[in-house]
Amino acid sequence: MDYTISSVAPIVLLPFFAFVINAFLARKGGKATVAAVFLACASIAGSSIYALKIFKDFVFGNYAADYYIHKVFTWFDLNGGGQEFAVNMGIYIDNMTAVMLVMVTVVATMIHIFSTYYMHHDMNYGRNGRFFVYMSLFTSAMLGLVLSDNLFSVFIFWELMGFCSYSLIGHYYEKEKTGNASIKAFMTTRIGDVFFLLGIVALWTHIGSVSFVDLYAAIANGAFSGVTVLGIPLATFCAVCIFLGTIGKSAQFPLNVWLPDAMNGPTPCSALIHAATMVAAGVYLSLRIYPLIELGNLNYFVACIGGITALGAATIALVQTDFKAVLAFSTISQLGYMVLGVGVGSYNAAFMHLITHAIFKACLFLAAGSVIHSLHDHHTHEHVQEMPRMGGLRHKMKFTWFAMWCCTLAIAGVPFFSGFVSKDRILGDALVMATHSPKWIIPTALGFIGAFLTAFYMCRMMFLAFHGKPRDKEVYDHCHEEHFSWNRNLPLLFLSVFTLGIWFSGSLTGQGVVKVADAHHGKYEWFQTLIQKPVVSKFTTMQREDFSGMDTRVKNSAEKSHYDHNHGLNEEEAHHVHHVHKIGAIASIFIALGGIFVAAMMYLWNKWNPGFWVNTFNRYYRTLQNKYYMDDLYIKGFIQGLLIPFNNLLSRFDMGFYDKYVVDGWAVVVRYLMNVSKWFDNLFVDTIMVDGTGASVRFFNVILRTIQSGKIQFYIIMIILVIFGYILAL
Amino acid sequence: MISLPSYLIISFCLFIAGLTVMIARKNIIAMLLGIELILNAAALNFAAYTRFINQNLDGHLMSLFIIVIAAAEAAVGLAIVIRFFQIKESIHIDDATELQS
Amino acid sequence: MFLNIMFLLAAGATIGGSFLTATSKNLMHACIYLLLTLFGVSGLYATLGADFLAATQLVVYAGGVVILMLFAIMLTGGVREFVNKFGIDKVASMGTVKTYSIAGFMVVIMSFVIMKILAPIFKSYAPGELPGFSTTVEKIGTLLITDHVLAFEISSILLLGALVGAAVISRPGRTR
Amino acid sequence: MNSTVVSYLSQAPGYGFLTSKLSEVLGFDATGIVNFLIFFIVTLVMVNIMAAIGGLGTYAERKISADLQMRQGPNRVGPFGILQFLADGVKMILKEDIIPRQADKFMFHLAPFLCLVGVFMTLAVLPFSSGLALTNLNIGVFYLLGVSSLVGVGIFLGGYSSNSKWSMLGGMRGASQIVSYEVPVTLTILSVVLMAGSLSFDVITEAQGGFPHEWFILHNPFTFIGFFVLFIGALAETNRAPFDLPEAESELVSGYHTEYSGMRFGFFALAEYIEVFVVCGVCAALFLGGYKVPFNLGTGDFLVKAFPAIEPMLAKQVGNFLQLGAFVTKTLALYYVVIWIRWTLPRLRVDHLMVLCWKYLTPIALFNLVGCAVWLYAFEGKSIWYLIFKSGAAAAGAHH
Amino acid sequence: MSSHNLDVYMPVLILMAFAIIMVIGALLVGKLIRPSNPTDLKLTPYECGEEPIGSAWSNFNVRFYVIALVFLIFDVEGALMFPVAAVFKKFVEIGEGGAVLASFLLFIVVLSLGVVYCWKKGDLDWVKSYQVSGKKDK
Repeated sequence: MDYTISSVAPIVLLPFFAFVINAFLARKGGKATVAAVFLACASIAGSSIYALKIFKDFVFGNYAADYYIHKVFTWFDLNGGGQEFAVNMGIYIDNMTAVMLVMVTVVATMIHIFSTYYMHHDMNYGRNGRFFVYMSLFTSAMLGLVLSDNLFSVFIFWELMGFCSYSLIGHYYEKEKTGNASIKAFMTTRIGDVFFLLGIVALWTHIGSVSFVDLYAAIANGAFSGVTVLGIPLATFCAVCIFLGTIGKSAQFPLNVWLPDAMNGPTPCSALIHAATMVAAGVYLSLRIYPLIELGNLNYFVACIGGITALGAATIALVQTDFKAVLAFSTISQLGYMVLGVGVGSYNAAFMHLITHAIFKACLFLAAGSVIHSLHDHHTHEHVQEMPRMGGLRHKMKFTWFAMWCCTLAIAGVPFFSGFVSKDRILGDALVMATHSPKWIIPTALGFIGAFLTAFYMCRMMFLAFHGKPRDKEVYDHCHEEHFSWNRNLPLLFLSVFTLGIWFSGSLTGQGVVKVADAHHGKYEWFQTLIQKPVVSKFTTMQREDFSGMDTRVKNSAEKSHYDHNHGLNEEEAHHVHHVHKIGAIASIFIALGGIFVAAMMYLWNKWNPGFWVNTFNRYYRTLQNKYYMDDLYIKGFIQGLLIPFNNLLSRFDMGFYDKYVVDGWAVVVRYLMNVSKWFDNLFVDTIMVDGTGASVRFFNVILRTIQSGKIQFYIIMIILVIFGYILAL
Repeated sequence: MISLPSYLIISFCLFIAGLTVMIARKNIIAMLLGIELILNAAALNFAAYTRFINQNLDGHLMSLFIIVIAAAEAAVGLAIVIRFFQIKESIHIDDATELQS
Repeated sequence: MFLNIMFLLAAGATIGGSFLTATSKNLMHACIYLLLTLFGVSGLYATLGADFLAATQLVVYAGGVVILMLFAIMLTGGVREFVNKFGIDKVASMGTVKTYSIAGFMVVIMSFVIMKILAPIFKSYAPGELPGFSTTVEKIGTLLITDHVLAFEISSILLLGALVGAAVISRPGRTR
Repeated sequence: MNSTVVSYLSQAPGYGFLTSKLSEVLGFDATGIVNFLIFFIVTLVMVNIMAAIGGLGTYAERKISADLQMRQGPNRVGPFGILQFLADGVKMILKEDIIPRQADKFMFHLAPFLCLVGVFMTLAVLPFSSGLALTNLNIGVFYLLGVSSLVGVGIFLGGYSSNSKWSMLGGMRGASQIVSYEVPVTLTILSVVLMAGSLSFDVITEAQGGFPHEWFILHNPFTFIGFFVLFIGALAETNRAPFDLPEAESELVSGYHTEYSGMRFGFFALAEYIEVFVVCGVCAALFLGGYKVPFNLGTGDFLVKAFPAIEPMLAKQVGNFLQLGAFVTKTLALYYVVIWIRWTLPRLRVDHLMVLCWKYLTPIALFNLVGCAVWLYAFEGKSIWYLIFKSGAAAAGAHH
Repeated sequence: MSSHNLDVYMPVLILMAFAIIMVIGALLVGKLIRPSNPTDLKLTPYECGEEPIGSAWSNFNVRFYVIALVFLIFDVEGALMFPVAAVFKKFVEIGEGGAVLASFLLFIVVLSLGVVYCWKKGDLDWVKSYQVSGKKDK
């Protein structure tokens, strides 16, 4: 199996072509818009076919688990200062890429299909065509990021995604708070991106290349040892900077304020961008640079960020009443879990949680979208998203109810669901670290408490929205009955099927359905067998392969690497790890069930009165409702304290100096020049040039007129004579 | 007998016939026939050189595209002729004296 | 042996057909002679080992172009030019002294030209050992999607333009 | 991959002997002459058989129609009236040959030639068996398309030249109908070529198997639709009912051969019947496995296994006869279906004809083409049965 | 890709010759034995007994031309697609199928655009072609 550009490029190019075409087509409205929508769906479905082929080749083909394909072409080469200074672009495909490709394409396809249902109103005005345009662009950018082999192209696609998210959040631009939300999201992520770029530049200057392969090779060769930037070791510096990019993109603790406001966009774009793919891209990046994080021993920092985010977002989610806000905060908290997994070094589990979370969170958002769309009041055009006004909706919308319960159980970490499989292994690894050194107890504890709260608030949302008595009668009444419309329910049901744990790995006993054969050692779950930490010692040489060239490595002899039960630990270590994992699993099971039970006591059976708790801890309640006053802090401290005075200073300089002297002075000069040119014009141009041209034309047309008789045959004869003369003249 | 010059002479005769038709006929469709003959002569030359001079098949591809272009040209040209006939009630070449009907 | 016979037949068909095409008064007959010429050319392709070109010649010309020509001739009043509907001066004929003189003139000129071009070739042409015939379809297909893929796609665009343009032009009832 | 009947017979012991003898006698290499003789003889035989089949086609048509309409049909001449077609031929030769005064004489003579030449030239590539294909061009399918389009020209000229209104209309209809239905036929054949990866009938047939599930018609859903598109298109290209617009007796008196009489008319009819046989053969070769016989009996190896002493050429011969039987059986079955359709379905109206071609068959054929391409790319050209079996095996837990 | 000599074209010529010989022979044989007494009435074209008025070679409907036009375009596209189709399988086998599939499908799409256009403009439907061209905005 070897890929050239031809078999990989369509994955990115199909949605991109759809974007290019729809950019002209989609705003026309009417049939053109419908065609544009169809084109968007078809293109992403087509690229999913290609992605599935790559997935099949990688996962079921008989190749080593660390087999990868790396093809490079030189984008531009500016030979600065004698040293070779080329910017290379390329593709890097390994098992992680293959799985990621399939996840992105399939989820995006489902969400596109759902969007045809959700965005169907005022489709004819073509404004929702714009939505599909940006969705296509976003999808192609995300796929390009997944496929790209170096941090620089990652950064390009990263910014492209940021732009798409900006314009999709601002889709209903006539509302003021929507516009503000989009600007907020853009600006907040910029902070992270600046640092990301800084990290890239630092790597470039010291290593000379930014591709992952070269990065691993440099780590293996010890190129980082002893190099320092501003007194900080290079590895730490780069890792921190790039990880700050991750923090900005996947809304980790200090920069998490943009994601809740991002929910002002249409729900499908929240599902695709702010739940499934873009925010996960940050975690994907930090997984790609994981050896760098390890080298700069940032694990504890990363883990603490993740834990704090997980717990903080979960606590905020406790008190939200908006339907989508709860999901937004749960997204932040789940991303926190992934980052925690990265921190505690459970590479496999973090990536698995990325995939599982992408699937069930996309499904959750789609379900929320279908709820909101059914509650949408076509006369007042108000979006009913407040949970207190819902309730008892399960009688009206059965499919949504079912799909949402599947995903809720998954995210709450109930056994036999995908969320449990991944989250439990993250927490288990965290627990292992905690048993090693006490300082790791803090992130571990944060993670476990967060797990409890997750189960609680998700079930609270379910009970409030779908169970019990309908609280707001007229909302309940004009909620239309749900029938099986395929473009609404097919994505829900399809995605909710994949919230089961058996697809990914053994739920409790380690017996999944999808297995890959190891030539010698029987069959194992594909996920644990295939996704491995990059072993940097394999990348000792920086090797490039041309796009056209076929892969030279011997692949037939390569086979699935032996699935190591002990994950490279010695015997009693492995036994210890298994033991702790058991404990963690049992603990998280009880925690999840406990959270569900408490939620049920409060909101289903109404045994315990939530109001009592609210009154008791009133101050904390308000703190939570105001999201720890983080927005106010940023606005007061950062913007009003820092940016606005600076802005005034600049304006004063502009008025006082620039306008007065530079602009007006230039005007005077121009007046003088104009006089000169006027004189020149009158004298020279008019008299000589213009009239002279006329005269010459009049002279020549007298001659040329004679040749042009209207007869074609005459022309042909002329041509022949000319050719004749030409050849005789040769 | 089968050699490059013979093929070239044949295509030369084709070309001359087509040229004569194009020059001497006043009927537009007849002139289109002449064009077809000329294009065939060119394509035949390409094939002959491919066979006798260098054996790579780009010449065949050239002939293939010549055939394609000839077909397109015939389609459009005949359509124009038909339009012209509907307007002018004639397909005489010298009746095409105006740029618009 | 057989190759020579085939070549002679094809060459005869080509030259005779082209001559008759040029000289026949009746447009329909001219069209049929054109068909004969095209058959001869496809036979010549076959003798050159270009089997795919020969078949393409048959399909495109015999199937498409000639039928189109016949339809167009019928559509523009067929051979009614004899009927003298358009006035005597518009009879399309080859018979006059003028036309033959033009043709002879052309022949002289072109033969000069061709001799000028071809003389070096004829002089320097040494019939070497020709390779055996082999099928060209696979090679042509490979070239079409590797080296000449752009021409392949652009020709589709060209044909699309031809189709749309011709359909628009020949659509009835736009004026008059 | 160049299995003409000569290259087949040249394996026989007599061939070398004959060649060497003739070379001695004539003094130069006589291979070409021997090849020419073989070709000449085989072609002569085949042309006569084809003429007989054309004649018998009329007889079969009348018999089958009589059968469908519960009549007797021809039963006077010969046993069961089987010699009827000879009587018809004799009658046609004896009829007076009338050429209308204001007809275009040259083309009036030319039209039957074109039809008959077009039909006969298609016989050259028809694969009767692995040995008995007259010639096996590498461009077989494409050659067939090109040559068969001569018939359209012939019909048009036949209609045009006899300067009569009925003939004119018939010829016009015939030509436009034939060219229209050539489009879906071409696209469908293209999808088959896609599946087999070659244009030569030999390869296309060898790409299929003896059993129905190995035929292209059951290869995947698209080819299954494609077969019917091809069959309908073939019906229309041969002007058979329900597409016999050009010779619609009830509207145009007899269509493009209204003015033709005697043997000239006979040639039109003969060409039509032979062409029906040819297109049935093409359908069989492209979609129904052609001359393939189950269990590879066609190669004759089973005889060699059974009696090792047997002459290998003889074994091959037996296999060839089996293959010939298979091919002719499939073809004649389709022939019967054609006649059956003719006497079952009413004639279409001309606008219905065009609508059927351009708005149903052509889009379906395009869809098939795209579907076949995607299928070939997605499943590496595996047939649907293979996929089902593999998935079943995978579900049963077989190793991947 | 096997090499072959041109004997494969022999049967084609032989068949062509046979067809011509067959017609000529039959007509010659017929000429000896068949009667030939043409009368004035026999030689007029048959129009169900009516007296034929004028020549049949009058110009006819333009829709025939449009149909032949679309056919010609399809024919040429087919001629271009056949070799690609013939090698498509080999390219799939060496794993290069993606690009070939893409270009092939692009070709087919561009081809079908023309048909869609003619369909929409009503050039393909036999009866209404005049009315439709009259009012395109229907």
